[in-house]
Amino acid sequence: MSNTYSAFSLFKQAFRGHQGWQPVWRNPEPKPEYDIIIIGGGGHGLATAYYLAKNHGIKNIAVLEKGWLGGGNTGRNTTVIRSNYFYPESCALYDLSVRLYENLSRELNYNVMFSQRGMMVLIHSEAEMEMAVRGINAMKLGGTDAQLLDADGVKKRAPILNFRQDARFPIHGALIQERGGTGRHDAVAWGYARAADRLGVDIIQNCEVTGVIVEGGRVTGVETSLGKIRASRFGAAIAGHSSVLAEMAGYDLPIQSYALQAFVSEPLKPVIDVVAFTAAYGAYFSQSDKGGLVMGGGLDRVPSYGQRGNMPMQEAVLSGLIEFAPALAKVKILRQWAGIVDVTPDSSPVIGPSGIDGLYLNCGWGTGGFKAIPAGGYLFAHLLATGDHHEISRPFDPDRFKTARLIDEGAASGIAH
Amino acid sequence: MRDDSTRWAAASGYDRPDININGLQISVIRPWRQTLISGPISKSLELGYQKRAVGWPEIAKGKNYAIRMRRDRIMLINGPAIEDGWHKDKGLAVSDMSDACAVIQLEGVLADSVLKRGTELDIGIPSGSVVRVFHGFETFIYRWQSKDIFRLHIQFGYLESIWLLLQNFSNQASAQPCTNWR
Amino acid sequence: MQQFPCPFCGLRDEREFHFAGEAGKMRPDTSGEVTQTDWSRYLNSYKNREGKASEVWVHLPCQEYFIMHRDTLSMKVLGTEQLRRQEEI
Amino acid sequence: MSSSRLPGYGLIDHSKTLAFQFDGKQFQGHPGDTLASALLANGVRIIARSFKYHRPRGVWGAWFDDPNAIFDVSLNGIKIPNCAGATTCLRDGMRVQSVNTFPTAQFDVKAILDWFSPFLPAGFYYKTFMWPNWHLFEPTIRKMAGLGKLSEEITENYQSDQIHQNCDLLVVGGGAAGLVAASAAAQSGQSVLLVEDHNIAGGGLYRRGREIENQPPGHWVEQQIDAIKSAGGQLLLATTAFGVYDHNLVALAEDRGFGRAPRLWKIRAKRIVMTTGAIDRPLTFVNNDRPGVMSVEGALEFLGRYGVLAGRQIALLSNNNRAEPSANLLREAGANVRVLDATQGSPAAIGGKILRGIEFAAQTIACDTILASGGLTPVVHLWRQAGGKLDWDEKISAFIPGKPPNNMVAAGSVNGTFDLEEAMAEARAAALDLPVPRTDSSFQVKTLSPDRHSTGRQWIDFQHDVTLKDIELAARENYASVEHLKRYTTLGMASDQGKTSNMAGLDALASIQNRSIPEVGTTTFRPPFIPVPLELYRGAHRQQLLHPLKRLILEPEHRAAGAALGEYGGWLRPAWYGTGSSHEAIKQEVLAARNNAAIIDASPLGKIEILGPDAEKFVNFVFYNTISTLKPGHIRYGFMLSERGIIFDDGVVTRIDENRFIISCSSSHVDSVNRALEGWRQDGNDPDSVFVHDTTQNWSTITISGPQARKILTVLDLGVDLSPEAFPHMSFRQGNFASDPARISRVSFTGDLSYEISVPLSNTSLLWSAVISSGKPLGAALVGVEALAILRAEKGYIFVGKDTDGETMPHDLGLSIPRMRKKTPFVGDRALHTLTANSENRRQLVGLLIGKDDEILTTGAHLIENSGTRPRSIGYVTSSYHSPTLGHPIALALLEKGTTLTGKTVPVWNQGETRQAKVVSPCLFDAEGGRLNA
Repeated sequence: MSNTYSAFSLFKQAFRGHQGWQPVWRNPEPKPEYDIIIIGGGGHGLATAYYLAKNHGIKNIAVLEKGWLGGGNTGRNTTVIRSNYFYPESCALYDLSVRLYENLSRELNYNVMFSQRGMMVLIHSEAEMEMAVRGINAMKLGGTDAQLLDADGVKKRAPILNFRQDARFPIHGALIQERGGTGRHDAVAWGYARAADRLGVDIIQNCEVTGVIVEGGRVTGVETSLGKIRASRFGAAIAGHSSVLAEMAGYDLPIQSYALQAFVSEPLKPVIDVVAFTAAYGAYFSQSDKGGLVMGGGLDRVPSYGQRGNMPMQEAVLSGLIEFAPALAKVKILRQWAGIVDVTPDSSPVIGPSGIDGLYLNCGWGTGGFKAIPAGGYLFAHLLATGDHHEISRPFDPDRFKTARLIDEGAASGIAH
Repeated sequence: MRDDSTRWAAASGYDRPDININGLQISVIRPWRQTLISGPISKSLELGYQKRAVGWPEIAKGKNYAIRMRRDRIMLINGPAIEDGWHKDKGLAVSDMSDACAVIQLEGVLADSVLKRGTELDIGIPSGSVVRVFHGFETFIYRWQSKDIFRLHIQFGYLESIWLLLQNFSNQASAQPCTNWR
Repeated sequence: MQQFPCPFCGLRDEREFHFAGEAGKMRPDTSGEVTQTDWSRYLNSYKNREGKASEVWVHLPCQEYFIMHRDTLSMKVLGTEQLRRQEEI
Repeated sequence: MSSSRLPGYGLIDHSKTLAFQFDGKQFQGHPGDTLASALLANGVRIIARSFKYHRPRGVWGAWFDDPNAIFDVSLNGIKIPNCAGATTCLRDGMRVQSVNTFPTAQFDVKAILDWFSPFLPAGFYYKTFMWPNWHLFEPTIRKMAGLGKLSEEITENYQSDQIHQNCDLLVVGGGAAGLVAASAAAQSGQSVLLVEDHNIAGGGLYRRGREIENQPPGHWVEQQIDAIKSAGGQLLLATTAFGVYDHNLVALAEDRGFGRAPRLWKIRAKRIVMTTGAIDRPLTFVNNDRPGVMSVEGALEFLGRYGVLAGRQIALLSNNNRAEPSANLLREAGANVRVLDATQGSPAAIGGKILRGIEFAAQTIACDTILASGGLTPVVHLWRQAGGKLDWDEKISAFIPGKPPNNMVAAGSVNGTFDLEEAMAEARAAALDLPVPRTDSSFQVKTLSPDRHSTGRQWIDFQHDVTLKDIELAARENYASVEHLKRYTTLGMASDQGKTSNMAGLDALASIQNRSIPEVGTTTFRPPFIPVPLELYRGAHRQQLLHPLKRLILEPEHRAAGAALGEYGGWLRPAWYGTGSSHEAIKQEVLAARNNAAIIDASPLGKIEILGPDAEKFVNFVFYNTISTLKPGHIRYGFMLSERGIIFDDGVVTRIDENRFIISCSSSHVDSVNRALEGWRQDGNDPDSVFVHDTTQNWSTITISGPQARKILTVLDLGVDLSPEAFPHMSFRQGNFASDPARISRVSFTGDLSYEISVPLSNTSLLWSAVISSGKPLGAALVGVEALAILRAEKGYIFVGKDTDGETMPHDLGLSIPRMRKKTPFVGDRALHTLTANSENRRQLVGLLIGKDDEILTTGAHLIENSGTRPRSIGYVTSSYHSPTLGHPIALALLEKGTTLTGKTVPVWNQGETRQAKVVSPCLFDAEGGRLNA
């Protein structure tokens, strides 16, 4: 029913005043029952539905979204895609994601604008250099790409950065993952939604889950703002609001919610052609195709569900960013926003059973959910379809908190003495 | 290996000229003793021969006085010599901290405006204690002798940095009011 | 920039405070046997309430640990409680 | 030339001229002009090009609602990109350049893109550029996109100022309502701050041109200001409230002039009165983007404030009853104005770069200017940011403030109250916290939806080239939510942040979907209300004040001794001494330390005192090691763990007496250890029986280590018996130095006989010179942190965080006795017995040896196992040096099952290169401890 996208179809439609474009997705009424219901119409939920239909042949699926699809963290991040992780488990997970992203536009027939411009992690001291070498080796052994740049190499890639000797943190070099970069966040949600819809998935917007129906220790349905809907399996992919569902259904989660802020500047002619991240200054930025600088940093200090963000972190991130790239001082901010991210004790995601039969979880992505959308969907679909982990998602099962086999990417980087 | 000695201006320690700008005077002062006492406040005050430990915006008076640090802690400024350690009879813990903090005095009508650049300080918001984060530094800030003399204590290690900050703030404060201000 | 009320110092800039965990969580008594589940729950489980929440905070400059009730969505502070008994001021 | 200056009009100073350049041409303006008003006064109509199609653009609005006039401006060598022309004040000598044009806005070669616009509808890029991949097309597209050019030069002294202020009442907006509110509040005794974004208060008064309370606006405004000030109120001009944050914090940006960074005011107000006014809403009609089409209110503002008449032959197209009074004002100024009721026909602008007329109700009307108004849109941005609700006012067809957020009230035009008397009555009530009277407005609007059957293009977002057809396309493709619409078409994401386009866009979507505007809803209003430079947020958080370092009291002495300084754990410390090669200097320091003695400034070491009757129990609980058996005068090395059992800090505990301990934690962990200790003290202990005093900065510590250490100390005459029997390793004595107390700990981080002498800061300099004069004859050397790192590595001593990671537990370092035997609870105890803690595959600390003359191993190289299809990491090198003492390379590593591999060879892998190393004990120096205990 839907058009195939190409330069040719765009050309053809131009002569028809673009009257012939079909809806990218339907607005179906919810059926009383599905095989699988995905709660959450963000990137992870939509990707899960897509892979369930495509890889596992399950078509009787609904995605329930309380607002507009892609309106949560999928549409509120800084669009960075990378797999520069330390632990082999993480490398495997995020590299699967990068590989899926590499072919995603063609697979979905929707341009998600994955731009592999490189992801650069700056090194500002000898101590950081040692940790970077540890990281590069871990990445290479873990099967992903990484290279070390010296200060001159960094200067070639990003002359806008602060190479002055009086910089608070001088630049020694960088770790760069060339396959990393950015994507168009909304397009990822829309592309998956369109592709899933074409495979028969019901995407139901403005449908808020208000209750979980548990019968005989098993989740059999959900109460929603559009009525009761049943299914034999449920997958929850609701990021920062995971704990709200957990309270409804009655299971524990190792999650705390925080606002993560981002900023975009007025559009500028090209300034930087790589994603530049610096831990010392606590900030990173890249430039969007429209020309705006997309900037971010750490979590707000106060746990919250307020999708606003607050000044202390703005001051911390932006003052670090200017010291990192002083020419940016005069650049103006156009918008600032925040997403609510779900942070686990080890900063690694949770994929696995909820503890209540029939309900599975995909959450805990913290600050890094966008880059993991294809892998998160792919692996979660596997779990929902088969009831078993894909080998890549096994280490991310919530049972790791009991066995204490954490995948602590935050602590892996250690602390300088 | 990187040598940062030229990237950081040589430290001046206590030996530095005052900041004097538009009637604002900022100087380092050297009380001869600062004593930290933890435990029941009435006992602590008794030990230091003080009636009260000031909070915000109270005004500390005289050469020797006490400032309130927290629910169960005061600091005596120029108090009597008291033996370090646990005072069993009174249930008090005592540590001499005479050298731990540098003390900076800010005087003049602009002093309030300098302080407001580093913290949300207002006489309308009283506080039981004088401890306060000032532009990221943990400090004690209180009024002394009059309503526009302020004292600020800071860990000695941060004296260089906070001085740089106060210079910066003094320049900003004395540049005000600008034409937009009516 | 929020303002939180330290039970001793009064209203202060949020940057003077540090979130120290959810209220009501007890450390299991490790002088006896503690199951893996109980220990894991102690370390890892959060209510993470959207809306009214009770949390332990510390006012960094005065190091007072206290319980703060607040709304995690509206950011309204609903009240504080001292962790320790009332005492002469 | 259609727009022109009118002598005698406006608030500008006609007597002085200012010269400026636009796109290479010279022009003149007057003080009080903005770039937009000056260009209009010079009859310049085309001042920009649109983002996508490079259509010519003229000035649309006179203030922050203008989406078109965006310039790169330079003055006196300072270049600022993307300055909003309607809000940037003109200065003499400014060079103004249109953005994203080549060569000029007037003649832009990329205008040819407009011919391809049929192929470039909203979101066209989602449908193409997929093969072979996006990154191939991206560079071309990125060069085409973007507006201003950022100069890479760093502007020195471009520094924002930041200040806090508290007040009872903040009034946002200095129009008539704001002035009245501020003066009423000030007179009632409230502390008041009124903030106004123009540099002259009065708001919309100047554009209505009439008297207020029988006075000219300027007089009346001055009177109000006097009243406010004499009642103790304050007024901030040229300052915009751009953000409302939690707990009534309002952020203001004070414009301090071109080239100077603004000042950030963080205002904490008990109450806030919003008198933010209203802006004109554009009309959607064919070719409404043509230069010469302006907002009615904009034209009146240019007239009243800047003395610029927008045109001579004006068609005023409007759907409301303000049209005639507005037209009269323009007529008085000499324009020929024809008022057209926009609801009575489908208008279309005629002309290209030059506007020639308007087609309306089947007739063609010649004009050089079209002024358009689709009603007034209250400026509710800050209200929404604060969490206030909006109500739809059908009568004026606009959103007005509804249920208020905490402590906020709206008055005047922002409420839809456009009549002056009523607005001022509202303001007075709002100021005094009385119920705000609401009256029926005389303002009348006829509802008007875009004509979807017209054939020409109708612009919704002027800067981003979003047309009605684009919105129709988005709706057709089911990007039906208002957020999808915004993101798909980029509507409202231009640099005016949708101030102009938002309502027109909602209106268009509503009419396409056959819904009402309130049903469609609004997008979120976010800070900043106007674009503000990043610098605004920075203030003094710059250079050395960004993560400032702590400085040693001995720094002058270290510098005098030729120290190289480095950043270690938040302190600036001597890295090594001497000016030659660092490598050689460090080697000599190590050798001197081993052969004679090292003198080290170890002042940053933590000194946290635990006092009280429960101190013993407390320290025993927070330490992994058993401390309860420690006798006064003795010292024990130990770990503090996290509750996950991970090593958080290592250090020594000294028991001074029954009720007093000193924890000497790592220098970088003092604050975190102190906080953790306070946490445990207040949670689960009697807080009256144990106290934590961080005395770190009261004391300096000088370490004297090496075979000659005792002799050096003897000379210092500290009043302590130094004989090994009287003062053995791991013991503590209190002595005297310069008649003040001195604390002497016999502990070692080098593996040699060592003493740490701590004295109050004020005695440090004296002690330092005494130690040097007694040490120098004995061959002692000043030793920096780098040599110390080697000394401790030779001995196999760790740095927490370098030689341990986020998984390391004490038993991984071979210290497993408390884990097995300690009976009383301690922090992290249970975590040492999980499946993972009990695993046989844990990474353990080992030493590594390679050939005597080999290059040292790279720190960060991994140890690997070549069993599977590809090498697997089984650990990594954490420290690696050439040992001057041993004359060969040494390394420490964390290695899976490391202790079972002692004597074996493991491959060491670094970025593709493999070497071999032998696993040995981490301790390679004086394993028996003879030197330590000497």
